[in-house]
Amino acid sequence: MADTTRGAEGMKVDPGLVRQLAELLTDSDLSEIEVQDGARRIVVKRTVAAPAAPVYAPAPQAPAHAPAFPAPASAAPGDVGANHPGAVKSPMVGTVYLSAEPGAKHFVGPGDKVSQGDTLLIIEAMKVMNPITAPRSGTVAQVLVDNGQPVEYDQPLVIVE
Amino acid sequence: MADTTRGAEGMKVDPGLVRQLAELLTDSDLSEIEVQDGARRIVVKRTVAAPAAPVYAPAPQAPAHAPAFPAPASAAPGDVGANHPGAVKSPMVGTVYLSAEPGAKHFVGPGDKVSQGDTLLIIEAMKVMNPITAPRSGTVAQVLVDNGQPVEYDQPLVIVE
Amino acid sequence: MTIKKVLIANRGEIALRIHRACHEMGIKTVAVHSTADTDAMHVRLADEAVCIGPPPAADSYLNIPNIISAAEIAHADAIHPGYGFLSENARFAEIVELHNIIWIGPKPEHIRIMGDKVEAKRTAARLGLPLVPGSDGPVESIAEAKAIAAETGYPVIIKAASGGGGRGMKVVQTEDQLEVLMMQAGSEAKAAFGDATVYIEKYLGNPRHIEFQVFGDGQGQAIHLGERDCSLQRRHQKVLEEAPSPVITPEERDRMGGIVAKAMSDMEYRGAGTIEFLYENDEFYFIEMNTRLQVEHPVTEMITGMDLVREQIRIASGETLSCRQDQIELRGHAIECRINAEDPQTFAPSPGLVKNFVAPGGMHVRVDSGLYGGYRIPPYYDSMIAKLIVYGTTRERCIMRLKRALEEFVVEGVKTTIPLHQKLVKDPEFLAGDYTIKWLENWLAQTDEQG
Amino acid sequence: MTIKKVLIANRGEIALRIHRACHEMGIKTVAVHSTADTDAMHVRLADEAVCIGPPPAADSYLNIPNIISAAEIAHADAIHPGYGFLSENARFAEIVELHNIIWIGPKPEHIRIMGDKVEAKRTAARLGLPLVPGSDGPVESIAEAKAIAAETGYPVIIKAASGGGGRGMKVVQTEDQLEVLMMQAGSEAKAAFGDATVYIEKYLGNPRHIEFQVFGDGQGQAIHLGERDCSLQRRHQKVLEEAPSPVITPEERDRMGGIVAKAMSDMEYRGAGTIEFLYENDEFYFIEMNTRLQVEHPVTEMITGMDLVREQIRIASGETLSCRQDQIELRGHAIECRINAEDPQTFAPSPGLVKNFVAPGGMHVRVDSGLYGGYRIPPYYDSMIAKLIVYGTTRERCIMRLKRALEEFVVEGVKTTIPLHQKLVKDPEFLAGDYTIKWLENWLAQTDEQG
Repeated sequence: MADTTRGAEGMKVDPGLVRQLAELLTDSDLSEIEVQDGARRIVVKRTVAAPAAPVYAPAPQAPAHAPAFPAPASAAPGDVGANHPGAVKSPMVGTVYLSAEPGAKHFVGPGDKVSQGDTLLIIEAMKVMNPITAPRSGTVAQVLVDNGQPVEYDQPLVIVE
Repeated sequence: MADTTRGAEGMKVDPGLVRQLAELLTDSDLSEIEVQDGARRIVVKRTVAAPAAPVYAPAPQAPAHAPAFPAPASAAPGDVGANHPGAVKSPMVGTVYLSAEPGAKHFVGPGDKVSQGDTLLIIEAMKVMNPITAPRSGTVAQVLVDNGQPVEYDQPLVIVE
Repeated sequence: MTIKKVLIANRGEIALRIHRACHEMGIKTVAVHSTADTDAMHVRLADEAVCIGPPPAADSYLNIPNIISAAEIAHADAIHPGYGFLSENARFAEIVELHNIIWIGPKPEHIRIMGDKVEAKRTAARLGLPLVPGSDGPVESIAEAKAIAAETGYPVIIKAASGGGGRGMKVVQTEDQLEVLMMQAGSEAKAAFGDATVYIEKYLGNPRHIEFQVFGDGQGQAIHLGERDCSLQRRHQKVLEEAPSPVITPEERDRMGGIVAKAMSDMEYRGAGTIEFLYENDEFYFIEMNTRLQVEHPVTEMITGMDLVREQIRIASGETLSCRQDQIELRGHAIECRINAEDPQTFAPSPGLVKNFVAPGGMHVRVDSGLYGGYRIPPYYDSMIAKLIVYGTTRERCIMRLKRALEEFVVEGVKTTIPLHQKLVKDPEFLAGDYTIKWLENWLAQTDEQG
Repeated sequence: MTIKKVLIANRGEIALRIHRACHEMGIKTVAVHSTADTDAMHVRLADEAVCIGPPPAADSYLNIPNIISAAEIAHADAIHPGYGFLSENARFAEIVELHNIIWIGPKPEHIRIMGDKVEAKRTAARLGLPLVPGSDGPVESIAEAKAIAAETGYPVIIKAASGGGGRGMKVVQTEDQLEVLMMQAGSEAKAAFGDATVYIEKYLGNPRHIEFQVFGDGQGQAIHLGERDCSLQRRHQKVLEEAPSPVITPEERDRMGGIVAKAMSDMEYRGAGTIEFLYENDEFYFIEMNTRLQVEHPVTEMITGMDLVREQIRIASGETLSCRQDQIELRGHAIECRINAEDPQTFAPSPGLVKNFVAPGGMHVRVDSGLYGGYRIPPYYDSMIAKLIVYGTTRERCIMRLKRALEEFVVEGVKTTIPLHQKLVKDPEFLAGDYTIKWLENWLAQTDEQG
């Protein structure tokens, strides 16, 4: 787009850039973007309307969700790890076992190098032991679940970086 | 578009650019865009109505409001004149008479000069004739109601400028 | 005479309630509203709407000329006043009728009689309703006082004839206190009101508030629809009502219901009315009659299946009552919670924007409310924003359903009394039905201390 | 055995319906949901929630291992399957019971029998339910065909034994057409399916869909709760249901109800079921039995006052039926409108963000829906988003109330079938109750032409 010098002829604004920023704003669900380059400055703002995003919230006295899983807060879905790009998530509902048998060494721990296909942990579902393997080679940054902990679908289990 | 030099002669604003930004604002569902180039600056803002203003709308099939008043559209409340600073509004619910008796000359018409306290029209309510008088001196710009028309509270009647 | 178009001279949930009954009868509606209520749900739903004034009720909902003019220009053939505002204004009822508009309410003279405390009691006595026993007038001597107190039984209360606000009032527990307290009351009355005259009544220390719903056709036919227990009150405002009362037996209901129905029949009462009693030690004591629909009428609708607003309109249009006393069968149990836009602890009003409104639904759950997401509750009027009415085959099941409905109820953006109701319906004494008109305020005080 | 915690193996309004019944019985709930339903109302209201899979139902709501695992880790002692999904999956019912979890549904063998068309008809016949009369098997000769047709009466329909989709089907109006049409049907069947075998049935040209609600305790006690008329269908999907049917007399109801209740008693059926009939010229013809709760169960709840989900849970926990046949009284009339997120003309699905949701309220209006303002209807599942159920003392009053409720109903942001219902309830033939299973599609076609 017209990228001209400041001069006697008027303001130099690049509407294409403004549009780009506007799209970015909407896509990213932000409410404001401000860019400045020397004397030039563009600000785009958006009012994030209540009903546009789900604004539902139960009344304060609605029964608090008793968590189905008496798990450490860090393992709650949607919590830390859920959006981590290295998160390995549970493909099923079941109970986690971190080692092959009670008392045995855990399959993996923080800092361990793993290769693609290595077992990270086991999820028991309907009496069947399902090995959960590393989707890629890397290093275990964090194990987000405890031994014996119930997990739901899509819950982050391990972070492999 | 007007592409003039900055100088002593006034503000140099490019209305085309403003329009472009305004359209962009609406298209992109933003609430504000600010662009600046040196000392020149354009801000376009929009009030995003959603939750701030009532967003309720009856289902398309909800019964259309049969207007209580079979009056010309121009006299509907909230329509033209409602926000006019010179609008004289109805202080009561009743029926408008534009002249002292049937067939007589109207109290006022467009272009008439009126003094504060002059009768503009009469509103009949519960068999009582209530003269509506000019709140200030000026010129009648428009009579917004017809003879015999029912009016509700706060409905604009006459514009005195 | 058939009613074709009703002007609803009210606002809020009751205006919507009336609109609904009208549309279910094929009757058109005219909403009248202040400038603050342009966005009200009933205004949007009504067939026509007329703005009648600025926000203050005195200039809009109480503005008789504007309401009458609105009825005339909209060609409404009847006016329903709802409750509050002009509903018990006998003069308004007369003006409506003078304009050849049907008044959906009792005969003006009955509104007038029941609006005058002295006249109301005299009429009630004449019609055979039990009053609070007492001196029926000034008490001159200690001897007379003793005789009266002996007859009504202790405790008694001595009240200043010119009094009010509790001054000059003395509760007498036993006869030996009577002389001293009567003299004190007289002196206090003299000091406060310049008049030492006192009278004596039986003292009701801890009664329930029990009211009977009645209907008359104006020509001598009358029925009762059982009682409502409205004892749960805060500062004389009802908070939660139920029908039937947990303490009234079918025999008591039939006996007292028979008395009130006969009274209405003798009076040739027309339309809906409520006869309010205090109830203590198995005895009823008339306090007043409301000559209008009550806020809590839906609990009676739930247990009788009768639409009371429809019945009002029916009678106003000159029809007979839709059923005889022996066709009325009370079934199950119903409770109404009044949901106010108030802080549930301090009761400070909380008007403003309702960001989200999720009303509970499902079987036997009824919500009467003009709220919707995006509505702004105006600060000018009553704080009641919704009524939650729940029915169950038994009181216990009704309460279980009420609990789950309260769990679901979401009003975002303003504070409401929903949390108060959520707490109340778990209280063991409430669950046992063991409460009086003093109970709720004590409970609130205790809850405050604990909280 | 007392049920303390129920896992709800479903979504949408029926999941919410089950949650409500549980909470009203003091039972905790576990919602299982796909990743697309995290924001669903019943998920938010349930005591616990477990995500069981990605959006496709095959991987979540039909994922038996994940559902069983969820029940185990949440320690649910019972599973309610709702309708659709796994509700009529006998294998799932067995797996649930194998895991010592209470199955809130019929005995698996009954689900299996009624899920097999041939077996279901055989069982129905054995239990004395009237079938569509016909050849009960292949017809070999013209002479045999004529004999059968003479017995059932004309018109008859010839169907290919291996057939489906209308091919090889011929309607025969009179005996003189029989030979030609039977040969044609045989050739078409041969060409289409490689098998010329045909059979003959009485042809029902324009029947109604009438179904009876039944309940059994699994030990030989069984009751019926009257019928529902579900004739208003589009592409075999019910659109509006009512109870009672406008055309069934009390005598017919008692007679047929008695037959179905006895059949359920003989079968030792357990829990809720629905026996569907076609109904033409005052005769019932069994089509199938649904061994689950139906979408339209609320209309039966409204006229009987019985909470059917509660009754299901009661029976599953080993209790008896809550009442005997002679204690069931049908009162008034109820209609259900299914509100779908669809274009009311084209029926194209319209998922997306619900910007505003205003459910109708007031007397005898029930809304079963998980919608709320700000909810996003996912595109993966059924388009039904709400059920509006209205009760009235008579059919006419029920319809008047339904009309006003539909006027109030606001769903902003997506298209819905509310306008279709608004139009439908004004149609003179609907008002007269004069419709069959073919009526709605004709009406839609006509409305389209006019529109």
